[in-house]
Amino acid sequence: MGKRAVLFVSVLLALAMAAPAVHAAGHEILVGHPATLSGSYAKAGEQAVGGVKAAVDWINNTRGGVMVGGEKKMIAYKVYDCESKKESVTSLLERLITTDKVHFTYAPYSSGLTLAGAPVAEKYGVIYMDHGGASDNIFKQGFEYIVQTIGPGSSYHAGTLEMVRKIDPAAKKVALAYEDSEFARSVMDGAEAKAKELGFDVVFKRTYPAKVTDLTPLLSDLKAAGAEIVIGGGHFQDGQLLNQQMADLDINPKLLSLIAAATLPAFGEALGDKAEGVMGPSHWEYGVTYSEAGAKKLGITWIGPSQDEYVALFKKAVGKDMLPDYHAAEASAALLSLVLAIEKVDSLDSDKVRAALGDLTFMSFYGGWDVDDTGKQIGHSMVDVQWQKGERVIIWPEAAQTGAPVYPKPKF
Amino acid sequence: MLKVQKLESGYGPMQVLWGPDIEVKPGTITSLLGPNGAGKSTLLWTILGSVKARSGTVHFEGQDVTALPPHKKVDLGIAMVPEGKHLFKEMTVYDNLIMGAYRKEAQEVRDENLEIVYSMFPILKERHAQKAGSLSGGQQQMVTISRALMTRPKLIMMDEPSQGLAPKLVHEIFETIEKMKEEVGLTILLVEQNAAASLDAADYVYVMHEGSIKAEGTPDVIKGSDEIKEAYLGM
Amino acid sequence: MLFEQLSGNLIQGLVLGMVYGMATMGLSLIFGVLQVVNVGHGAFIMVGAFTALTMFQAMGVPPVLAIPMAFIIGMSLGMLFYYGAVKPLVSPSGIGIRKLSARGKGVIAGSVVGVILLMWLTSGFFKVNIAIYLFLGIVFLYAIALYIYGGRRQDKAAELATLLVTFSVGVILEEVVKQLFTSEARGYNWDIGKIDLGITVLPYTKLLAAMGSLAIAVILYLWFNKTRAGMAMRSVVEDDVGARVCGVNVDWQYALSFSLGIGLTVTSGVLLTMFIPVGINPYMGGPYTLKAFVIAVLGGLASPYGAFFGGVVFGLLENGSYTLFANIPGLEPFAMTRFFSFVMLLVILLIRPTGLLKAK
Amino acid sequence: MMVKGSGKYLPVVPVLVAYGALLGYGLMVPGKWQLVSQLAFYCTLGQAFNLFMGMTGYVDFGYVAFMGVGTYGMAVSIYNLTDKGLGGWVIVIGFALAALFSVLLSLAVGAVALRLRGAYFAIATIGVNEGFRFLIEGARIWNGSEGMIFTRHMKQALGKPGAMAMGTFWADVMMFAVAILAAVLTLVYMRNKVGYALTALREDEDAAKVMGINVTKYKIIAFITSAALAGLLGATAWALKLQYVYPTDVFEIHYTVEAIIIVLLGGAGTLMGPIVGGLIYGIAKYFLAIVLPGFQLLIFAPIIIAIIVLFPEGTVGILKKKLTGTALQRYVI
Amino acid sequence: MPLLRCLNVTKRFGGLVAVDDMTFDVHKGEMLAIVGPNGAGKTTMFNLINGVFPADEGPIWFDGVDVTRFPAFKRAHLGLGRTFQIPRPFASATVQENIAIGGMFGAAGKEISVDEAMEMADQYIQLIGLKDHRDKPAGGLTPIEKKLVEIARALAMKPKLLLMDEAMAGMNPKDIDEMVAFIKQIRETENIAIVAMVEHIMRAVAGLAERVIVMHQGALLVDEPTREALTDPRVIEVYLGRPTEEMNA
Repeated sequence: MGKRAVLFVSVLLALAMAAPAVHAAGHEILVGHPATLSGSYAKAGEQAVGGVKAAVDWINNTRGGVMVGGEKKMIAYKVYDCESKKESVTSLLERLITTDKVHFTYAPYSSGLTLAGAPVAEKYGVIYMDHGGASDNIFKQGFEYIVQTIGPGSSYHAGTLEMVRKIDPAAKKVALAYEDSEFARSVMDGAEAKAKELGFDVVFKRTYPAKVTDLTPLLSDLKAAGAEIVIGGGHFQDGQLLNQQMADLDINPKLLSLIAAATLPAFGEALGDKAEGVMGPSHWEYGVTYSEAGAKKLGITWIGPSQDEYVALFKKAVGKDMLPDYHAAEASAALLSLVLAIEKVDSLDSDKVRAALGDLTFMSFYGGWDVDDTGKQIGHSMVDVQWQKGERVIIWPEAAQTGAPVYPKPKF
Repeated sequence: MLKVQKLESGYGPMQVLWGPDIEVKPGTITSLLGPNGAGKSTLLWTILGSVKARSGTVHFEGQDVTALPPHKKVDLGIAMVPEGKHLFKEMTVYDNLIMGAYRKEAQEVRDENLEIVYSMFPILKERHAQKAGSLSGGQQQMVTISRALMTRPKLIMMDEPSQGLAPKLVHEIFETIEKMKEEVGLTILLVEQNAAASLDAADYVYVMHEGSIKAEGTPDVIKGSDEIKEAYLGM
Repeated sequence: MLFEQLSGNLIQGLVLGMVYGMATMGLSLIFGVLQVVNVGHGAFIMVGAFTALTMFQAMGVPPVLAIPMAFIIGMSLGMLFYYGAVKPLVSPSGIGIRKLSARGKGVIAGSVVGVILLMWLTSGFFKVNIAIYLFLGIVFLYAIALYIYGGRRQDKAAELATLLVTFSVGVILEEVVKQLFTSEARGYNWDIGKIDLGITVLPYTKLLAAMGSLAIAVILYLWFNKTRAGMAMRSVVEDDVGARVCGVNVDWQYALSFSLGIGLTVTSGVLLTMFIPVGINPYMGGPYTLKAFVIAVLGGLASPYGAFFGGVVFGLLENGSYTLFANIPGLEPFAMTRFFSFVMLLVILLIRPTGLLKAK
Repeated sequence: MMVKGSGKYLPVVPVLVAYGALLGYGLMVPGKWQLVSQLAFYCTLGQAFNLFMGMTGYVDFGYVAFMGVGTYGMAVSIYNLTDKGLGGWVIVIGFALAALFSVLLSLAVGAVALRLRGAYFAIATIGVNEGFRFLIEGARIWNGSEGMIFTRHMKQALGKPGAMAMGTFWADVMMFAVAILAAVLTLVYMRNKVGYALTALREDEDAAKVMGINVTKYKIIAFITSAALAGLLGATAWALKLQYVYPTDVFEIHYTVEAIIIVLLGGAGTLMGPIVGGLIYGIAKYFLAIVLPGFQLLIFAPIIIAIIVLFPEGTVGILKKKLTGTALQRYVI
Repeated sequence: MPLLRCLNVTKRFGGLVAVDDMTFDVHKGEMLAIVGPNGAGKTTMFNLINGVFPADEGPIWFDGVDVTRFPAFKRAHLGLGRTFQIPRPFASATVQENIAIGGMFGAAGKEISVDEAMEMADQYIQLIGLKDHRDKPAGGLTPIEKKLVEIARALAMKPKLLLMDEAMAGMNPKDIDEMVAFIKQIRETENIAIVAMVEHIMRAVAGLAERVIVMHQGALLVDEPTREALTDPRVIEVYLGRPTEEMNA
């Protein structure tokens, strides 16, 4: 033992010293988050944490805090890393609630991890903001404290199909190629139903497994089906792959729309001109035209920074020149909803705030926000984005358009 | 030529060599006898540097080479014929021999050496394109010896070259060893369990037991001593 | 129709299979020489992918020309990790200097703690995350400890230890690359046209990747069989004692073969991005590791060229079986091809663990 | 004879003390229960894994597959049988299915993979785990990739407070039971012929055969026991506690790696090792998650390499050496 | 019926015939030596008898049962014990446990509990004189101690026939004499047949065996009582590699 133990102990000491002193919270509203900063969902976690930090910054420094009990309280945000592992979610969430005494909590990214923490949040009766669990099933389980900001999966491609129907009434053949995951499947089933409703023929419907590295056989099959409209996707990587390999195989449908991938800035960077004309549905996009003025016109409450302010705040929060995507926007909007609800009931009590959230409807840079009794998001509508000359242009719904759709899309 | 002094080595916690002293004079056959497990092989491997010496020295041609790794020793001209052949079975006979001439110095005289080896063992020339693993036991032993010769050695250490061979072949191998001394002018350090044969071939004999030298002398002295034969050689 | 589909898929499978095969050669080489299964294999492919990406984006270097760079990076990483993590587990000689005086050890330990303290205190000044300092500190500390104690050779648990160590090496690479490049999935766009074969379409980049893979496999084969250095390595695989008495520096050959294996793997990362130039992110390696295991077993696990042919067979079977499963209703053909390949793995391990090619 | 018989099982004392202390800590200190549960999860994982890997020396890299099918066993029962008016019995059936599924899978895997040794065995078992996941997704077994979410069913079966208490308390208690079961089984094996046979075959499989040991039989016994425990762990820690299952979530190879790390940290083949390893691993991970969010893997990976290279015997292995010849020797194995 | 009967037993490895058409018997309580130079096929023969791998040809009968296709552990249950040339004790287990493992799984294994096996092990520890090492891991012993542990482990199996692979290799004459005496004593007390494999230690052969089988290049060369075998010219030639007269010179 002896010397080796000395070395070992010094590592531990170094570790221990690295721990920053935890300062006691004063008159603050504490929000806790067992985020997915590493592991499988590290990318979404990084965005979400940046989003929350940006919103905290705006609320504390621009808005001047939250008015509760006659006092302007600041929001303090506490984030831990659950490493995208379910065991860590429960213990970290409980620590946030009991040791750090946070008032409200965030769920980690993904439906699975959101579910993992739900029993703990329910047990302590603390609000649990769902910013990345899109599964409809979460809200069929009778949880009382989960409040969703991300929209449910089933309506993702509804707008896309409506748009095609309107521009090209003759289009008939639709192909569906989605990732094999609960979320993507609910999108696919929603799209299939919508397509049938609008009179399309679904000529191809297949999934591919997560973390796929080559889609060629599936795409050859798809090519043979001769579809005019191709919609699909799942996550970021496979979306890029799908687009790239369709180009490789010279598959040229009139429209290609991919969930999750095509709306992110890195998509265009990665694919260059192959992304031209590719579109995707999104919860939020840089360039959407939600504004305070617009909200006033509709008579809806408005809160939060303008879009440009938001992007600046986000960049400051992550300390990198990185654009926020919808993962960030959702996380920010969730915090804004909390602020409104707290002020409405003038309390930090989760039950009261939860009731207020149920009645709340508002608009922010993220768009509309409204939840039903189960906590499911119903007030947020999607936008469709298309890559045009290396820029993302919002082409649908018409009311939110920043540019006209290019249809059919240019060939690869 | 080779001088080993107070060499100690072993494997892990187990010490095998307890300070044997031996000396090999140029142009002679020195034989190392002793029962199984006496530490003879370990001594050879320690001389080569494959087993690290814990203390003691190895001098080769007056130079202290104790700490040199095996490939440096081969450079200096120490070759080894390991026990159990250790051929490259999936390679051809030719490739095996070429591998013997791996070191730079040996490469320069590769073709000459190859001629010598082929003249010594014509059968190898015949079978040069055959996989070494497909040869008979005696032929494999020839390849092993030839491979060692290809390193262009000054000293060749042989560990049980006659092991597992038929008597006729054993005879041949010993003839070859003597030829190597006489015709090629090599110095040979020989480890054998076949005490009778190696006593006949050797110029000088060391008897090893439990990691140290128990007796030494010319073959006649050793042969003459029933005590030694009885005690260490099991004869 | 069905036939066209199948033949189109098989052509694609052949091309892809060559790249897969090349991407497995490093794994097989390392197993062949050291009996170490490199569980961090995919992470090294990822490093290669980032090499190609960075060189293309920052300097406009076409990926083909990034191959030498990737190979050099791979060799260096291989050396680093071999001496830092693998050698203490597999080599009888270890690397430590055990005879340091107690005072010497104390001075080293003290200075290490001092350096870490200094790092910690200055982290605010340099605005570097404390975690990165901590990481560097641990690595530094470990290097010192290894230098002094040399690790312990583990006979019984060596296999387990090497699995875990190579896995951890992969994790380190992933996390370091994440710090440097974020976890964003990236890609580059290198378009040099494509050829339409009627039944399927092949971009020249894919063909180039396949040809590059084939060329590397051939070079490796020639190197192993026709050059002195290659034969030295082969001799170590065949019989390390024999190699030693021929004057081959066996310890160095171990280091060299590990590093060559990693070099090949990193290089294959470049070729894979030529095949699929998108989705490049720190965690992209995982699926390739699993595929490489299957391919390596197909080829006989310990044989690099076996691995190359294994890759081709794998590509053909995976793409070919898609057409088969697509015609069975109720199945998701894509997932079934994966299932199929793992079933194949088991069957081969059971009936012919030496691989498909070797006749026993 | 009495004295001897009782002395044999003395090492169970530190095990019970350790788990008792952990349980007590969770019950006494408010707000630490989930941490305790997480730690107990790692200990149990290590313990169950050690029973096979530590005792036989075979590295089952696809071990997590058994936890996966165990989770599915419980999930299938709750998801499908709740409507049948069985009440709380669905959980009993779930445990039975969990054990059954994992035992069946282990029999199938064992028949193939246990003929292989070394790296071949490790790779074959990885293949089993991945292959099984793709089979579930590809053939759409058990809802395929959509998995099952069954909080609602649990509430129906146990009542709302019951389901909640199950998720946040009782599942953890059951996990402790699995942990203790695993430890006791390990000890019983160690003290009986099974354990000696496993030690023999771990050290030298050929010599063991010559000693009259039917190595295949004992390997399979250890394999099945270990798999069944994994199944039960999946059923409690994943199915009952979290109340959902996705194939990608449960057939996740990182859990095998965690199991290996835990066993090695503690000391392979020892009784206390997995507990010590699980605690060290769990606590370290918990604090890294809090102190350095986003960097834990970067910090953890080199530490693991350092430990494996510099301390291969693991904590308990070192402790055992230190205690040899002292009165405590009997307690630590 | 003899205790062991090998009829035309043959084993090939690839092209190499390792054991070539061996036929011999071993009787109850007999003391037999198999000698021959290294590589003569003795170890392979042992492996065939106790089932480390199966024979290609020829039945092997043991104690009235055809065991040719039996796996090693079943043969052990029938009463075949074995020691190895390089001792292979279970390194991490203690000396006592090592020997007890023999008792637990050997011929009498079914009736013996772990505790009984441990008690039995103590007797054998007494016998081999390693009392001080009883609770030490066997991996840390000296080679000779390991060898003794291995013999005790094999004896604890209660074999009817014990195959000893080079029990005396690497020992000095004094140790050899002690070992010979020890083996003789075992045979008396345990009443078992012993087949000892000896490479070149004539001293041991002469002191130990009643009958000698000489193997050469995989085949049986001589099967004779010890005295005749040791003076057989064929044996001397194979064995010492030189004709007799030279030896005597």
